[in-house]
Amino acid sequence: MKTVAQFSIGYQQLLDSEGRPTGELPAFARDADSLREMYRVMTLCRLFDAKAINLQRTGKLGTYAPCTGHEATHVGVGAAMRQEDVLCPVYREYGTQLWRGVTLAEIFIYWGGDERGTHFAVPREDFPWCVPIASQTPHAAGVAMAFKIRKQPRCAVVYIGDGGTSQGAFYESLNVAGAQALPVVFVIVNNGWAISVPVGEQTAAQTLAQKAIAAGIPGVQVDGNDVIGVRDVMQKALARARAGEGPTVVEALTYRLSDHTTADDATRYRPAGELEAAWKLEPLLRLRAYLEQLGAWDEAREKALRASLSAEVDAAVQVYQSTAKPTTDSMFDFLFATLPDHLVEQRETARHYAGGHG
Amino acid sequence: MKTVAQFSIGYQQLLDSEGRPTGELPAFARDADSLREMYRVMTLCRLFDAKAINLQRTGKLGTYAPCTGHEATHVGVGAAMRQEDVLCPVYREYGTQLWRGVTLAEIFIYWGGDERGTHFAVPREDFPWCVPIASQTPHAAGVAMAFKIRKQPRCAVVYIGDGGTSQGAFYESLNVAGAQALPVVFVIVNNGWAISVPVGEQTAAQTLAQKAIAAGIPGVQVDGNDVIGVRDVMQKALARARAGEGPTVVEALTYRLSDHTTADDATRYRPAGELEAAWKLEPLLRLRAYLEQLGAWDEAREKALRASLSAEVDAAVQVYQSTAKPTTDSMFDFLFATLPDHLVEQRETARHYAGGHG
Amino acid sequence: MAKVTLVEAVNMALNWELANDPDVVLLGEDIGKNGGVFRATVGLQERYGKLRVQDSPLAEGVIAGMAVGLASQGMKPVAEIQFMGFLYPAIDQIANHMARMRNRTRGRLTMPIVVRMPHGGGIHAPEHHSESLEAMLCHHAGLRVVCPSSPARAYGLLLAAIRDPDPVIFLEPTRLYRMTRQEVLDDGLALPLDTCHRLREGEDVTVVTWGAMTHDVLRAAEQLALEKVSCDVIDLATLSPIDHDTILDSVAHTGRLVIVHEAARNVGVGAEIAATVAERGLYDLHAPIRRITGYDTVMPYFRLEHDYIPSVARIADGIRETVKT
Amino acid sequence: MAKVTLVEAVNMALNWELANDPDVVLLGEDIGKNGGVFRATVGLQERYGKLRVQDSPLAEGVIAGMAVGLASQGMKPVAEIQFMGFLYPAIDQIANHMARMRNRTRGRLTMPIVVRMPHGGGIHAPEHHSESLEAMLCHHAGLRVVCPSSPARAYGLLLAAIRDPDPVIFLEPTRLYRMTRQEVLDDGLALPLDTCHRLREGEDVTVVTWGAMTHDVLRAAEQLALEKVSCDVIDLATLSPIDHDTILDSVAHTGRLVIVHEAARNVGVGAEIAATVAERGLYDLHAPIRRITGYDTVMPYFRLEHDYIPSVARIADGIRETVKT
Ligand SMILES: Cc1ncc(C[n+]2csc(CCOP(=O)(O)OP(=O)(O)O)c2C)c(N)n1
Ligand SMILES: Cc1ncc(C[n+]2csc(CCOP(=O)(O)OP(=O)(O)O)c2C)c(N)n1
Ligand SMILES: [Mg+2]
Ligand SMILES: [Mg+2]
Repeated sequence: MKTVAQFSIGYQQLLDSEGRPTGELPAFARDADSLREMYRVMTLCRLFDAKAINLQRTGKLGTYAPCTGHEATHVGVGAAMRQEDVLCPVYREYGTQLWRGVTLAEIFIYWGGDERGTHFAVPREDFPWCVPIASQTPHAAGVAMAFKIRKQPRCAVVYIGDGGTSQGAFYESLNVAGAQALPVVFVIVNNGWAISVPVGEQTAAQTLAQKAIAAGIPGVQVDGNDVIGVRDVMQKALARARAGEGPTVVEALTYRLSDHTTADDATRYRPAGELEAAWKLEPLLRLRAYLEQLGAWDEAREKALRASLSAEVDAAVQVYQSTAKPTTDSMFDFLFATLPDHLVEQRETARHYAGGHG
Repeated sequence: MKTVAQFSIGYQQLLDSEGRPTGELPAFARDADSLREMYRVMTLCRLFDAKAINLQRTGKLGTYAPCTGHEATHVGVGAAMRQEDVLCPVYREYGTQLWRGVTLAEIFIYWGGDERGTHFAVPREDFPWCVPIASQTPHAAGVAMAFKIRKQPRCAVVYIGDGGTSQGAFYESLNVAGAQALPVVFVIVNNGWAISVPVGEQTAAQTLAQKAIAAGIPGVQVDGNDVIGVRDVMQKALARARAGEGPTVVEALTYRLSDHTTADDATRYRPAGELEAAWKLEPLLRLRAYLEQLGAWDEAREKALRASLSAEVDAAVQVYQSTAKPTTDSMFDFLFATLPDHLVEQRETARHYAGGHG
Repeated sequence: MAKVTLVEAVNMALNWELANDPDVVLLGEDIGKNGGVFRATVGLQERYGKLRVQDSPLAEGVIAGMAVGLASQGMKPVAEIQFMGFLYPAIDQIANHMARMRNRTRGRLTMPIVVRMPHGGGIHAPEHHSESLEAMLCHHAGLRVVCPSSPARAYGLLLAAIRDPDPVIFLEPTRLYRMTRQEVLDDGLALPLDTCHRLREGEDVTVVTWGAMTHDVLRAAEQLALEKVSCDVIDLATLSPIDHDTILDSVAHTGRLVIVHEAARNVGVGAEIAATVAERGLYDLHAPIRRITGYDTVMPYFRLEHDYIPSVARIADGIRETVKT
Repeated sequence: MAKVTLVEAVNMALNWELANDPDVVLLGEDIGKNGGVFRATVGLQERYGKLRVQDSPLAEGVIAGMAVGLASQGMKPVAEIQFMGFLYPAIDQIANHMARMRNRTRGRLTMPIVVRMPHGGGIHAPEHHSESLEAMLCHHAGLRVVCPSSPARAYGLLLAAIRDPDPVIFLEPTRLYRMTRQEVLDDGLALPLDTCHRLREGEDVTVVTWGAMTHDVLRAAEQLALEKVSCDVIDLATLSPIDHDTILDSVAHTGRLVIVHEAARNVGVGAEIAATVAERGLYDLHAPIRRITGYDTVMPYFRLEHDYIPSVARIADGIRETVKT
């Protein structure tokens, strides 16, 4: 049988698990300020996460999807993007969002069950969190198509989880992005689990990056706990997209160090040993080790950073907790540009019973 | 960057376009009876198709999807299957269906706008035609899962077109079939066009067989105008599936020698030269040439065959045309195992106005 | 002024907006070189190029989902679903995103989208090509659902739909695509949404209908006029939100209400009209409300489709009965 | 006899059928080792193995579509959709295949399928986790739609649903999953489908409702009883086909009808009930019909969800008004 097509999937790791460079690093990795900024946002994610889980446990927040373990992937992606690019997130990529200007308070407000959390002051054009798995992927294709039509040198970046790669919408979006050479990068965050289903039961594919092959576009794996590796791979993919060369699939290999959400209990299904092993590879330690090798970090800086970030988180909690309940009018007032007549009466009824709880 | 996975797509052609073997042929290709039977059904398809188009043009049949050009793919697949396997067709794979026992009259009755055409006397468990593109693919996965649960050595075979490979349902089905190692073979009939969209605009993938890689399953291309090549590839894929080794994707490269359906006019969008070139590769000539090389065919046999098949087609037209219009009751009587009360009244109303045409 | 069919009127409206608004972009299956399976987009790709009139891959979910992405950037996508029975793969995007994005983001990202599709049966097409699924769409808040009943209304309502800042589902009755011709001025003037149209004035009974059924209702009304039964025929036009006031006013006048639609009866749009009158106009009713609709069965294959779609005879009988009561 | 919650009753029914019918197979996301996000399937994979209680890949379309394939082979799949807001990717399979296959093949391939899913809000969940989309399902012929209102009814109706030879959509009210306990005998006895249940007898007004709202309606009815208003409370139970006769009988007795549901009002199931009474029971009505429902907005994020779901106060006021008229 004649061979008519051949493909391969590459894997990139620029910092090993001890924080040692595996070879020559990109320019930004020699810029201590830039590295410290990444480290700052990664640490912010970690502290924010703990606080959010705590608020949920004490009844002050709704169900929350933690991000612990994903910080390098999320921040690496954010750092590679330009502000004028557009992000289509799933629900736990706070690192990217914080990098781009979403505020801690907005995140709290969202998980507190209030649409106002999605009204990002910055970045105005980013999509809000997207709960129906994979349904965000065609949005990114559409955004990218708008950039292409208008000849703007901008890119869309869209996240999806390992579980999300089972949804048809994901493949459809890869395919259209390939067929129309759209400026979009698909970031698969392979954190090993989709709630209780391990990636090995989700698919027979050895890598998730190879999903790209179905669409005739490049796919690459990166160590998702290596923020330098992630940022580098993303920068290249974005440069390709911006140059009109089309989409790329990036699979970031990381691990969900938390329960799926605060409504989940991973001990029911996840081997304890796996979690323990994963903690050894977690991304903050790695970047810190590298920073220390550069002489750009020490315990004093660490302490100061954590103190200032904790204060930042506490301040956001304040803002969140002092945000008054939305009015019942707000159920109606954003549905259409102008409220149709029949809803005026319903809005009155809702006002009348406002605050009622049965 | 380290390479972590490699893939290749093979292509098989056993008879070249002149009907000459490209190498050693499988056993069945030396069995003249078996070859003649394939040729018979392929020729039947061709004659049937012409008759159906003619009936439609003269107002005696509804919109019809022709199969001319696809005969080798359809018959090759049918010949490779066992009777106890289950077929999930799209809408134009008559060759496979006829091989399996669907009758010409059933096909006419279906395209004549009558559900009774799907009540196959044989094969009882095959799916009827499936119009919503790609929605048949999970059915095949479910059928295969039933075989797996019941430990039956049976397979499901499901068709999809090149256009159909853009639908999410297709990838979802590949993925679940791979993840659960289901006994199912996906046959992509790449006939170059999805109505007016050429495959090159449908996807950036160089081959459609490589869609399999996304699901971690084998994919292979075959010359879909070479019935021996198709049957051979399918037999191997089915043997794999039956042995519990999971699914395969087979891409058959053929060409739609007709309009999409009788409601379509391909001259609007399709370069004439392309069609002309494709006629040179059409599958009947090729098998006939090979049969003649074997000394197993001649002009006399051809004439006799065509005469007998024409009579067969005419007889089916008779059956079709003498099939009385279904009763209005038939709208109601097959909806549920037992008719709910509220429909009894509606059934009465329908009876009352039966035959009314506004 | 040219006499045009409904499908030509659709083409005219699309052409007008493409010419006059650079943000308008068309996407759908076979809408480019082929001009759409019903020829609604014929000539437009040639005129406006492959980026503004795009052949989409065969995936309704992507068509609707990309429309969401395009709209978030301020473009005005007009998406075509080839037949209404193929709407289902797009419904997640329509219900979970198009209908919600403005509300979800408190007005930050808006969805000025039109999703066009053929509606209803009667053209001898295969299974899934003759569906009437408006009820499912109307139930979802955040959407407008519009269905024209003539070439002129198709032109004016489609312009309005494209210009509307919110998502509009635009249902084009297949039976009407080429049924009649009408003079339609290509003047870029939109008709108002959210309002019914009175097709015929009458005293004895209010008959509410939409889309292709308007023609059958009018024929029944003509027959009945010979019997001195006078029908107030209302074309709903915007199926959601419904202009209940016009209907209630008419019922206040006639005292009787018949609703005619092609879709299945159970939990159909007719039920909403009947329910609202039973709530807000009960005391005006001199007779039970009557719905004359498709049966609560699957739309049959085409040999029986005219036994499924309410016929002029069935409509006329129903109105007669109602007027007698 | 154990006192069980509704979700435990669901688990009991699933367990009974798995034990007694080898053709029953469960599929869905996280239903295996994890036992389902609401714990409805806890312990079942352990007991019946990975083939009969399958974790599906994350794709509702595949879950529903494989159910169609399994059913065509005579198996009885019970599929779980994790939340009703995630039903949309499965709706093509449900509407275009499950609901139609028996009819399409003239009875050759049948679809003894149950699709279970949580229904409704009130549990402080994120967006898309609190939807009430029964109207869209009920409109599609060929499906049964069932919604229990107590543990015992969940047990009996789910058994009936699994044993039914046709597809049944089984809606499990999330608010009720753990709200109350009830003694439920694990005796494998099914309850009948297609029939309402009278929850409380009364003279002054018929109140029809279903699912979680039954509890709020009963509380309102208790309050009203103190005011000497007596409510005939009917739990619809099977939402399609509707047992209209029971409702009409009650309305014939009380002369008044209030319908309460959590879903949006426009083209909801309440409209069908109202329309049918306006057709077949008009002369029995002493007052306008009233619907007390969710608003025609998107289900809000959870800080406002109790402002969306009809409250006991709103229900009581509505009934009071109706009785006064
Ligand atoms: C369409 C849809 N189905 C089901 C769910 C319920 N659900 C929420 S998250 C999740 C698992 C997602 O896994 P993955 O894609 O790997 O993302 P991760 O949570 O690991 O980041 C599921 C099943 C959903 N949100 N949307
Ligand atoms: C979900 C869906 N969308 C659209 C259609 C309309 N349609 C019928 S056939 C077809 C093209 C199919 O092309 P392909 O899959 O290549 O199959 P072929 O007709 O070439 O055999 C389209 C768009 C459909 N049947 N189903
Ligand atoms: Mg995951
Ligand atoms: Mg094709």
